[in-house]
Amino acid sequence: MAQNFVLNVSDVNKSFGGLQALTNINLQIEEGKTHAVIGPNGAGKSTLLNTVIGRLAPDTGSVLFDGVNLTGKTAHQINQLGVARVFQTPEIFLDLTVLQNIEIAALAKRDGAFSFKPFRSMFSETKIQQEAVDMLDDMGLHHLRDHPAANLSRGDKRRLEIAMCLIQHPRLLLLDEPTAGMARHDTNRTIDLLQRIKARGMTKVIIEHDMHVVFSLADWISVLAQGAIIAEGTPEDIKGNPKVQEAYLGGTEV
Amino acid sequence: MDSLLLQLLNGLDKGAAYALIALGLTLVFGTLGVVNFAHGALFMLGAFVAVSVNKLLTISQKVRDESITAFEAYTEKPYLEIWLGDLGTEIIQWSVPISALVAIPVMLLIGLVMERGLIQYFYKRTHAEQILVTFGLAIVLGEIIKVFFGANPISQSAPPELSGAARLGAMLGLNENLVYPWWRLVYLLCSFLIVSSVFAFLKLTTYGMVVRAGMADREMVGLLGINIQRRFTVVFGIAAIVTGLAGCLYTPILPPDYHMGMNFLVLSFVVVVVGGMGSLGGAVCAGFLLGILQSFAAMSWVKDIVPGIDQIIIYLIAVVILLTRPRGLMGRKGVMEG
Amino acid sequence: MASITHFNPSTPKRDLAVMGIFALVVLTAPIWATPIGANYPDLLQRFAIFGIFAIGYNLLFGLTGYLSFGHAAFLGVGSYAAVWIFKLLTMNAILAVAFGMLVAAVFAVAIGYVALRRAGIYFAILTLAFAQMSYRLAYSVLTPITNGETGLTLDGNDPRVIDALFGGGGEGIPNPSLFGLELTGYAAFYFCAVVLILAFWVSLKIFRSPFGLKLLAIKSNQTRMRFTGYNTRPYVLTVFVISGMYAGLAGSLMAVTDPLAGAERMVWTASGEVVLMTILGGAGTLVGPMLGAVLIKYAENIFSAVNDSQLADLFGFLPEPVTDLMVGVASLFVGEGWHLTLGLLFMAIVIFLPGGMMEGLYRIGGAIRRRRAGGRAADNSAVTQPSE
Amino acid sequence: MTDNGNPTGWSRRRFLQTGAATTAGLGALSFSGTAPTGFVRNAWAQDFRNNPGNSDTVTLGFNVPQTGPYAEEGKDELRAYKLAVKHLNGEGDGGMLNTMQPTALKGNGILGKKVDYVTGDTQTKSDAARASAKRMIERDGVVMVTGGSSSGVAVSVQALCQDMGVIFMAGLTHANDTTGKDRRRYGFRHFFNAHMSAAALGPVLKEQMGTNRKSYMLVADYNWGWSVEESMKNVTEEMGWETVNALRTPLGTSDYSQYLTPVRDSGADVLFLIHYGGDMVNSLTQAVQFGLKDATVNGKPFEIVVPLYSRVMAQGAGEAVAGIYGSTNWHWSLQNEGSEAFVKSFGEEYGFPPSQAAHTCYVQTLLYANAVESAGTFYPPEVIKFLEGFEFTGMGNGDTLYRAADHQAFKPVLVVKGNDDPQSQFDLLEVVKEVPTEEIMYPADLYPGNLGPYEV
Repeated sequence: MAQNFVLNVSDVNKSFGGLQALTNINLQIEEGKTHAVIGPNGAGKSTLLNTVIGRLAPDTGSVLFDGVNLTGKTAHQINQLGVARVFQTPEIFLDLTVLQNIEIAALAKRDGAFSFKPFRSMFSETKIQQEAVDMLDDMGLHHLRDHPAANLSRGDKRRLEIAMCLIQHPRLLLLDEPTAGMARHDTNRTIDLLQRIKARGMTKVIIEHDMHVVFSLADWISVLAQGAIIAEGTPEDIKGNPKVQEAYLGGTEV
Repeated sequence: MDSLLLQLLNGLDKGAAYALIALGLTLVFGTLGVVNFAHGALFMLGAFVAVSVNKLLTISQKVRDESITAFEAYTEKPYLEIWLGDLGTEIIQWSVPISALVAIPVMLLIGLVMERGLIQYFYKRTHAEQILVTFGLAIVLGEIIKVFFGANPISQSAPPELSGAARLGAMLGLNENLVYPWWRLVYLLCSFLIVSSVFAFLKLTTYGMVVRAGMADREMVGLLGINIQRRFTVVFGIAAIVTGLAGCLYTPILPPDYHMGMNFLVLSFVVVVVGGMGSLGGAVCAGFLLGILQSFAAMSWVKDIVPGIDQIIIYLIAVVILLTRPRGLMGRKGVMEG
Repeated sequence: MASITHFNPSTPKRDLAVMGIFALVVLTAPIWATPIGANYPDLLQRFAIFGIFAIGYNLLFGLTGYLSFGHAAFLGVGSYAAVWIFKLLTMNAILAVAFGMLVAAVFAVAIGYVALRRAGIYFAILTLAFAQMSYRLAYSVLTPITNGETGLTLDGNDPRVIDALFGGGGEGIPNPSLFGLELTGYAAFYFCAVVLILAFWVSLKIFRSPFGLKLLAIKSNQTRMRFTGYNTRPYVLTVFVISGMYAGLAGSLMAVTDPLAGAERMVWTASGEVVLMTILGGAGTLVGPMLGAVLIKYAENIFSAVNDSQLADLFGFLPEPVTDLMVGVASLFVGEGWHLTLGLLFMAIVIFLPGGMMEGLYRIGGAIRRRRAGGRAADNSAVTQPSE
Repeated sequence: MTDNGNPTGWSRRRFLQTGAATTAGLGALSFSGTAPTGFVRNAWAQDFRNNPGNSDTVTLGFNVPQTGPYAEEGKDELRAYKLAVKHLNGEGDGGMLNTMQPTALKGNGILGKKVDYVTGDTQTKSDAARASAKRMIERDGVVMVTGGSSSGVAVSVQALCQDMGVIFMAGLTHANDTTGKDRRRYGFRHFFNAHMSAAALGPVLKEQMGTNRKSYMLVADYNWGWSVEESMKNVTEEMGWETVNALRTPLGTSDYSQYLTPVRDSGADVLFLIHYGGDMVNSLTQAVQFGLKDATVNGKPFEIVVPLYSRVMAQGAGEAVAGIYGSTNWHWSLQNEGSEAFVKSFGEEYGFPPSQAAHTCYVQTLLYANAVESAGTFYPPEVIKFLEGFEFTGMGNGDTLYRAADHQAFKPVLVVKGNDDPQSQFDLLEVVKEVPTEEIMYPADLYPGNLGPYEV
């Protein structure tokens, strides 16, 4: 059963001191699907994400990616297994150019966690450069490629970060509130972008509280409240679920 | 047992000096985020406040020794003694405590000038540039002192009532040989006073609380409409006073020369980092810890077991602590880790 | 499809030109150093040696941003290792240099492995602590190996096993040599110069390599680096060791040009000096550290040697009271006052040229280009200057 | 580097040596202006480094600490050097030029060439000192390097000068090694050393403190400190003293409390502070604060001894030096012809008396100049041969011998005591005894070393 899923989180419990942060979490993420995890602030979304990427060890239960246990693995090992991550505030190389940001990501895919070839020149990395340039084209960032990443707008930074993940062709893309802090215009462009990626069949997990984003993208939604999953289903199911309405959506109109 | 007690006293006394120096540095370095290589120079300047005050008080009438013709040799009688008699002598003898009082406004002024004139432009610059500019400043300050006071150490005496050694052993009914210099006890006491006043200022006054909040989150406090910049200037001034007093009061123990700042610079950084970045308490604790361990490491039997241990003890402790505790004794997360 | 051009203003052609100019400038040093009073072998050797030291330090600090305050320790052990080769085996410089680098590398692996468990200021203090321990022990209890205060020197009674095999030796203390060519005076300078050019070339290659780019990325954002799949620690350790080997190389060259190794080479101010050289010239730039090294060594050796009588000659054309005044003022900054000049120089450069001397050169270059292009380009002057 | 392959040079040098020997005492030797010697000098032009040749000036290199803790001492050395140059060139009152016996110097420079000089900063570091010396030799063409204020610097610069074939006249250096293990053919030391300090102090200490004493030593933890420790132990233990402990202290310690507190408990009644300069200032000041000077142990007054006194410490420690015994190479209050002449011209020039460092540097310069003048050439081997075994007087220390076997000068050593009641701001030390040369003499092979060749 587990082998059908890219990511399989089973019976995960995690507590800090006396506080139960996660209770019996089970998540199965299907190949090629976009799976959203939603929940109010303090529901345990970040804890869940950190457990998935191995930053926190669960008290019980396991996190299997492609059958490999992620617990205790370091960030770079998890990435090399095929999990890429987009952060709440874009984590990019602000001092490097846009193109160099992408190249770094492409090199990680090719060279692995460590390689030392000091006499190879970037000038002769034409394949990597072409790949990176194509990706920038694809993302509509090409006109910015020689600018320091620090000069980019929030939305462009986000797209650059997503581009850095995509060029690695990950098996699983984790997005932590990808539209947080964005203007409406940038949010819409980011949603468009994510929909395009979705069309390519990449597996994604989105942690999000913006319903607009979630309902535009997700194939499947898990609702987290007080450290436990209270509902699961398609966007339609969730919209109509009164438990969710109560715990999360409150009285607001969706 | 007595020797252990004495070494503990030595350690406390050494630690008091380290703690004072480190306290000033950690205010600037751990909280304002400025790598201040001119910190040792502040210590040196404080010491030279004592020298200057002494020189001013002992401006003298010179009586030539006529037996020497090749150059002017003379005996000096300070005008203060001529005018005020025994009171004048008394004042001169108390020049170090007097200079400590003078040092407070003088060091405050030096601190303010330094911060307003130079440091404030470097809050946003890279650490590398902060190092370069403050190191340059330290050299320049040292050289200026050298031009005026020469390169030799200049001895300063404690008041006669406080010099000489206290017969602690006899007082406490212990070994007769248990004696300890009065001035070192005074220094220990003063450092406790200074450290506690700084803590009281930062913890108990609202002004201090704002400063501490600003250390934790500068933007946040800025948003509250409080001029954090000005408060940081004050913090720098306080750091200068604390460090200057440490230097000023240390002069009877260590005759100051223009070079002394550099000798204390590395040490003060080690103490601050071992204490943990951004922690005032950590700096004080680390100062005492290093002082005490350094004293014990100098004991003959310790040196027989590990030759040369007293040469490296400070650094060895630093390595051990930094490897066992990632942020020193009480460091805050995220300060100077990038 | 977009064309492939690298953002970096450098191109293979440009790099070749940089390399060529660098080599030319280094090799012609005896010519251009003459008018500034620096043309004598010892100072030229020092320029080259400290240039290597700073270029190596820049690989660590300029690329990864890790501030090591203990690099002089590697320079020191490089010197000791080289002198021991001279004493025990042979006066051939190649073996001494190789061994010096090897020993420095071993030290760098050991110290780097431990110190790199921490970052930022904690890393800096750890490296400082290791270097200070090395210095203090070398000065005192390790005297049998280091000859303490006096420093390790050659001796007529040294075995020099390999040289003895080939019937070398003989009267007096021999000079280091390169397969029969005695390395003293200008010969030693050219030996150092060739090594410097090689060292610069390696540094250039590292700057332009994917490895170098990854190091820059580590400096920029270590978290992103990890989540992009890189194990960052071995990267930093590798470059730490490389830069330690540069220091060892510099240290062994010091022993080649002057067969002596003293503990004070490892003291913290010596570590501080290379940090200052690098920042002064421009950390992270290719040529900057070299410039910084030259400037500091020039100040140390030339300013300190100017005395009152020379100043009096210099200002002699003025009326006497003016001469006296000028000599009085100028003497504050030279001779015993040369530290003051150095301190003011540090402050001036960092205040007026954030980014170091290279920044100054860029600005001058920019100004010239703008003047050539006429007033039209003036509007674009605000464009940020890319760093190398 | 230097080429000694000129086959004709040797016989000419021989000729000159004989000439020099026969005329040295007369002090009237001058080849200048005569055709054959002009030819001789030209023939030597390639023979040795920095041959002044036909130039009408000759340059000396004064390498002193100008920065760092000994900057003040270096400054005083430089003053003395400038004064020496003045006197050599016939300016000023001539100073010890007038009292030196025998002398070939005439006050017209050296061999008729005007004396010029260059200066450099040793920073009291071997590397910096060698860099500075190399600049003088390679760029400025000096025929002689002199100066320094520590043994590490002296030993390393001396070795360099040997390699480069330039004579080194050491400044202030007190370790036995300088003319012991590390002696060099091209290096000469006028200053006294650790062995002589101990030998001179011994009888005085015995006289003042008796034969039944227990000593405690705090020793600077490096070569110089150890050599003084060894010498002092030998001398004091021979006269019946017991060494309770010799504790080594790190260089540059600012607070000695942890080393001082065990002294009182140890039962020792004499404390040797084997430190120099700033370290000595600190340890002595603090020892006095711990009440050691006023203490009574084993029924005897506690005593502190500092084997090597210097002006840095006498000034820096202030009142603490009162009553403290030590040794020194020279002191300005000495009442002899040479000293008085020197103090007079130095005092009139600068307004205060010279330090022992200034004295030794001044003397070294004159000795070199005289050796050249007497040898009739700047060719170093000839100058060295003249200095080796040279006996002279009138330079402030009485009869002095430059021993050929190790290039150490032997002369009376002063045992001094900190003045209890100074008459002026300079009256810090009081000379207790001038210990005659015989008592401090030791065989040259006591500290075996190899001088190396004359020609390099």
